[in-house]
Amino acid sequence: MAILLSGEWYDLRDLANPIRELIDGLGLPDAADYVLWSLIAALAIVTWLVVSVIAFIWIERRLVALMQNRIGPNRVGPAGLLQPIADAIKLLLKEAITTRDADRLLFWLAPIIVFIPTIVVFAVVPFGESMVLADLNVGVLFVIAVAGIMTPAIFIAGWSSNNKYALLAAMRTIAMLISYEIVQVLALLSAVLFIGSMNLGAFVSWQDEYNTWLIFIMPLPVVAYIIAGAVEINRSPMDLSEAESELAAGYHTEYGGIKFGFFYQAEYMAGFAVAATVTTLFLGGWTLWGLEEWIPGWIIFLGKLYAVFFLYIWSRATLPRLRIDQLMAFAWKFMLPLMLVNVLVIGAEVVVWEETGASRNIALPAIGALNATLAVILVVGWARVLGHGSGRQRGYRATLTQEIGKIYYTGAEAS
Amino acid sequence: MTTYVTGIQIADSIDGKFPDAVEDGQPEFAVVKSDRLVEVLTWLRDDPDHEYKFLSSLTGVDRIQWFEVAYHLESFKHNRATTIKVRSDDRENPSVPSAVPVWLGAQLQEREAYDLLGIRFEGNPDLRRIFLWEGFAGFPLRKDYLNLPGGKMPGLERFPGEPGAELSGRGTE
Amino acid sequence: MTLKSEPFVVNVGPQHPSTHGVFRLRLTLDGEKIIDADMVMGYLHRSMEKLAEERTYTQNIPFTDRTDYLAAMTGNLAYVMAVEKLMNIEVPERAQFLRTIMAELQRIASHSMAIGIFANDCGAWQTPVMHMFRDREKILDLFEMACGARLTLNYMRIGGVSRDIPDEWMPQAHKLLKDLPNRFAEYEDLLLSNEIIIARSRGIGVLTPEQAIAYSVSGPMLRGSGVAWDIRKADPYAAYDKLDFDIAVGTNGDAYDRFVIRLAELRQSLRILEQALDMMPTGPVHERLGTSTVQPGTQPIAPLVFRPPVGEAYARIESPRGELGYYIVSDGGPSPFRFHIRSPSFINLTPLKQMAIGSTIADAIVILGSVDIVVGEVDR
Amino acid sequence: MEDTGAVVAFWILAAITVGAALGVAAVRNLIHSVVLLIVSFAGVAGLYITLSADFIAVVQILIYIGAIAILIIFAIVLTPRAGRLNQEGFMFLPALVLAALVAGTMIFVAFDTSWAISEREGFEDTATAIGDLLLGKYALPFEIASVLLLSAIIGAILLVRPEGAEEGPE
Repeated sequence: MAILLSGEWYDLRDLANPIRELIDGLGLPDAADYVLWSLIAALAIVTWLVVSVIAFIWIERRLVALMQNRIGPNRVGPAGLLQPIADAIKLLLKEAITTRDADRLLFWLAPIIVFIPTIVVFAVVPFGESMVLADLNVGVLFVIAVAGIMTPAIFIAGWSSNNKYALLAAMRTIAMLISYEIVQVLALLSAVLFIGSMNLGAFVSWQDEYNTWLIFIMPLPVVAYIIAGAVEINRSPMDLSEAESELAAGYHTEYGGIKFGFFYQAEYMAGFAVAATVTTLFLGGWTLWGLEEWIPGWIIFLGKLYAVFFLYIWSRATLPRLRIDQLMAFAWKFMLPLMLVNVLVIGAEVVVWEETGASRNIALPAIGALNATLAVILVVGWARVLGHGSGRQRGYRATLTQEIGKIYYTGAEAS
Repeated sequence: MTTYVTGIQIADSIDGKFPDAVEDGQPEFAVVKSDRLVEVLTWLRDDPDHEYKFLSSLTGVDRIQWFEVAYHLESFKHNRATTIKVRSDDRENPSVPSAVPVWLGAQLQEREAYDLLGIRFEGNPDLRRIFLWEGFAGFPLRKDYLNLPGGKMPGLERFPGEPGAELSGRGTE
Repeated sequence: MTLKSEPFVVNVGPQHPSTHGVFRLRLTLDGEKIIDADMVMGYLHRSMEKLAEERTYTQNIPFTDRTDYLAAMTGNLAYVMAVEKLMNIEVPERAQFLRTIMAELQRIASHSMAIGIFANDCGAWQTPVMHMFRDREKILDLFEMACGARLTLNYMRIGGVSRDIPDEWMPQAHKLLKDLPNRFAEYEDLLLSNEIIIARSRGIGVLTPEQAIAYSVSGPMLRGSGVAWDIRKADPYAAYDKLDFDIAVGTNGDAYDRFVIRLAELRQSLRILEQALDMMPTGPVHERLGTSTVQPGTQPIAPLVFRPPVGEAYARIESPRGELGYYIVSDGGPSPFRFHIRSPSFINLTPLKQMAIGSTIADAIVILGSVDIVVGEVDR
Repeated sequence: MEDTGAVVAFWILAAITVGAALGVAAVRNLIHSVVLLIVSFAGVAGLYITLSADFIAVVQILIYIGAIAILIIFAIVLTPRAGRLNQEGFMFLPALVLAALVAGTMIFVAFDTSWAISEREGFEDTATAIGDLLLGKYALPFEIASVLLLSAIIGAILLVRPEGAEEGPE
C-alpha cells in the first residue's frame, strides 16, 4: 500500500518498479514472490503481444490499403477498428477441419509449437530499464536459438497436412531458414564482438553509454539481419514458404479456423520479435539520447519496434517475390561472404581500438565511417564480382517500329 | 493491307505444283484432297512465293453431308491470307490428316475440333478431348447431336418475330 | 554419384490464385524443376459455339462479351466485323472511329490488368493490380457513359455501334487522356527496371520467332519474340489506317519482353486515342440495314433477324491478347450455321508445355502470367 | 541439488528426455520419431539449465533442434525408400542386444565412477569461460575439429557434385 501513497505509482517511466514494490509489500516468501513476479511479467508480455497483433492487423491492412489506392477495412466499428476482432471471432467460430489424410497429432501440434518460440523470445528483451523477464547472459544466442524452433514447427505443419503445396513450402522453408540462420548469426556475431557481451541489456547500456546506436557503427549487419529476419517471418520479397501466387498458401494451405489463426498470429509475433531484436541490438533499445528520462522507456522501445516492423509492411506492399534459387544464391553467394568479411573487419577494429586506446570521440566516428564506406564498397564490389549490374539486370523498353513482318529477335537471353 | 488470296487463285497455284490434289476452288476457299493435304500444306508453308508460315485458325465444320476442316493461313512475308479446306465424307468417323507436322500451333486447335466435332486427326500426337471430359457422350457441335422434337435440327429453323416463324419448330409445340 | 529423385505431380488449379480463373496445370516436378506439364481446361466451357447456332446474328453479340470478359469491346468488334464482311456492309465513318476509340480504351484497360496481374504472379502483393485498377476504373466509367455497362458491354452492332456517345463523354475522355501519360510514366519507372521483376522474368519462357510463328501465337507473345506483326497495321480495320502508331516488339522472346511490350502498347494506344478523338467525324453511327425489321415504329437500330447470303467469312482483329478471329459460315438462315471463335488466349497456350519444361514451378506461374490468358476465352 | 525446485525440475526433465528418447525408438512413424527426438533434445537443454550452463543449453537448442533435427528431417524426406514408416526390420534383435550392452556399460560406469562435486559456485559467464578455454588450453583440439569439419564439407560437396561439372558454374 505504501507505493500507492508514495506518489510514485503514477511514474510510468518504469512499470516494473511499482509492480515489484507492490509485490514486495505483500510480504510473501521469496520463492512465491519470484514466481508471482515472473507470472505477472509473462502475462504482461503476452497481453501486449496479443493487443499489438490485433492492432497491427488493422494497421497493416489500412496502411497497405493506403499504398494500394484502397480504403481498407472500414465497415466494422469506427473506421473499421473492430475488424480484427471480427476476424478473430470468425476464426474462432469456424470449424477446425482436419483433412482426412493428415497426420492428426502433428497437424494439431504444429500451430502450437510454432506459437511458443515467438512468445518465449520476448523473455530476454528489455522493454525498459530493468523491464526484462529473464536477464540472460547469452540473450543474443537465446533469441537465435528459440527462433530456430520455428523451422521444425513449420516443417511439421507442412508435412502433416499431406498436401503437396504444403510439403513443397515446408521444404522451401527449411532450406531457406537454415541458410539465413547462418547469415543471421554472423550478423549478430559482429555486434557481439564489438560490444563484448551477449546480454541484450548490455547492448542497450553500451549504446546509452557511448551515446550512439550500433546501426551507425556497423550498417551492414543491420541490413543483413533485417533481410534475414524477413525470411524468418515470411515477409515479401522472401515469403516463399507461403508464396501465394505459386503455392496457394504454402505450409498452412490446409489449415483453417483457429489453427490458421495461430499461424497468422505467430507470424506477426515473430515479426515483432525480429523488430524487437533489431531495436535492442542496433537501435539503442529503450534509450533515446536522454529522452528516456522524460518519456517512459517502454514507449520509446515500442515506437522503435513498430517503426522497424513498418519496414516489413512496406516491403510487403511494394516488392515482388524472389525465386527460391535466387534467394538461396543471395544467402550463400552474397550475404555469407560479406558477413564473414564483416566479422573479420569488426574483430580487427576492436583489437586496434583496444591496442591504441583511442578516445571514444575519435574511435567511434572513425570506425563508423570506415564501416559505412566498407559496406558500400563490399556490396557494390561483390555484386560486380558476381556479375550483377552488367546490363542483364537493367530494364529496357520495347523497340518501336512501323515495318510489319520484320524480325527483331536477337536472342541475347537464350541460354 | 493484307491481300486475301481467293480460293480460285490458290487452287490454281496448287494445281500447278500438285496436279489432281485440288478438289474444288471457290471464291472463299480451295478444297484440297485429304490424302495430299500434308504435302500441299508443307509446300504452301515453305514455298518462297507463298510462305504461309502462320496458321491463323483451324476449325471444323459439320456440313451435314460432309465434314470439313478449314485452315486460315497467313504469310507475314507477303502479307497475304488464304483459306484451305479439306473434306471428310465419313459421317460416323470423319478423319483427316493432322497438320501438326506442318504447324505446331495446330495441336490444341485439332484437339478442340476433335472434342467438339469428332473429327479424327490422323497423326496428332496427343489427340484427347480438351474441353469436355473423356467419356463424354457424342460430339456437341455436330448438327445431329441433339435433335429438336419433330426431327428439326438446331440452327436450321426460323425464329419468332421473323416472317414465317409460325412454320418453324420454335414456338409451336 | 547422382541423386535420384521421384517425380512429383502437382495440380496447379483449378482453384489456385494464379491460374487466372478455373484453369488447371498438371505439373510433374523433379524437386522444384518441371519435367512435364499438361493443361487441363474446360472448367468454364459454356459451349458458345453451339449456343450461337441457335440464336440470331444480333442475339450472338452478347456472347462475344463473355468470351474475353476483360476485353469485351474487341470481342464485339471482331464478331460484328465478321458479319459485316459476310453481308458486305459499309460502316459509317463515325462508327468506325467510335469502334477504334473503344477498342483502344479497352486495350489500355486490358493491358493494365495484364501488367498488374503479371506483377502479382511475380509475387507482388496486389499493389500493382490495385494501381492499374485506377485507370481501368476510369475507362470503365467511360464505357458506362457510352453504353450503360461496365464489363459486358454489348456496344457494337452489325453495321455500326448501338448508340452515339453522349455530350459529356468527350470532355471526360480528354481529361483521362491528360492523366494517363503520368500514370504510364509511373508504371514504367516502378516496374520496367524493378530488379526483382527482371530477375524473375528475364530469360524465362523463351520463344524464338520461328517457334512463335510455328506455334501460332499472336499478339504480345508474337511481338515479344521479335516478330513485328500487328493486325492493326498489317490489315487495318475500323479507322486504324488513318492513324499513326508504332508496333512494339521485343528482342529476346522471354516473359519480360511480353511484359515490356504491354507497357509500350499502353503508350501507343494513347497515341491512337489522341489522334482518333481529334479526327472524329460527325454523322450517323449506324448503317441502316435493308433487311426486315421486327417492330415497326421503333428506331431501327439493329434488326433482330436478318439473313446474310450463303457463304462464309473470317474476320480477325488485334485484340489485347492477340489475333481474335471470328469464322462464320452462313447457310442463308437467320442464325449462323457455324460460329467459330479463334481465341488468342487458347492458342497462345499451345507452347506453354514447351516453355514450362525445364523451369521451376515459380517460373511456370510467371510464364502463365506472361501469356495473359482469360479463361472465359480459353474455354469459351 | 539442495534446492527442491531444481530437484523437481531435474526429475521432470529427465522423465521427458528419457521418455521421448524411448519414443524415438518405439514410434512407427519416422517423422513422429524426429519430433520426439526434438523433445528429447529440448529436455537435455533443460537439464543443462538446471546445471546453470546457460550457454551450453542455448547452443543445444540452436544446434541440435535447429540444425541436427532439420538434417534428419531432410534425410528422411530426401530418401525415397524411407517412406513414412519406421518398421521392424531383421536388425531388430541385434539392435536390441547392442542397445542393452551400451546401456549396461553406461549404467556401470555411472555407478562405478566416484563423481567429484565441483567446489566452485558455477560460472558467472559461461560463454566467456568456454571461449577462453577453447582458444587457450584446448586450442589444438578445437583447430583439429575445425579442419575435420572443413574436410567433411569439402567431401560432401565433391560427392554430390553432378558429373561433368568441371566446366563453369552451370
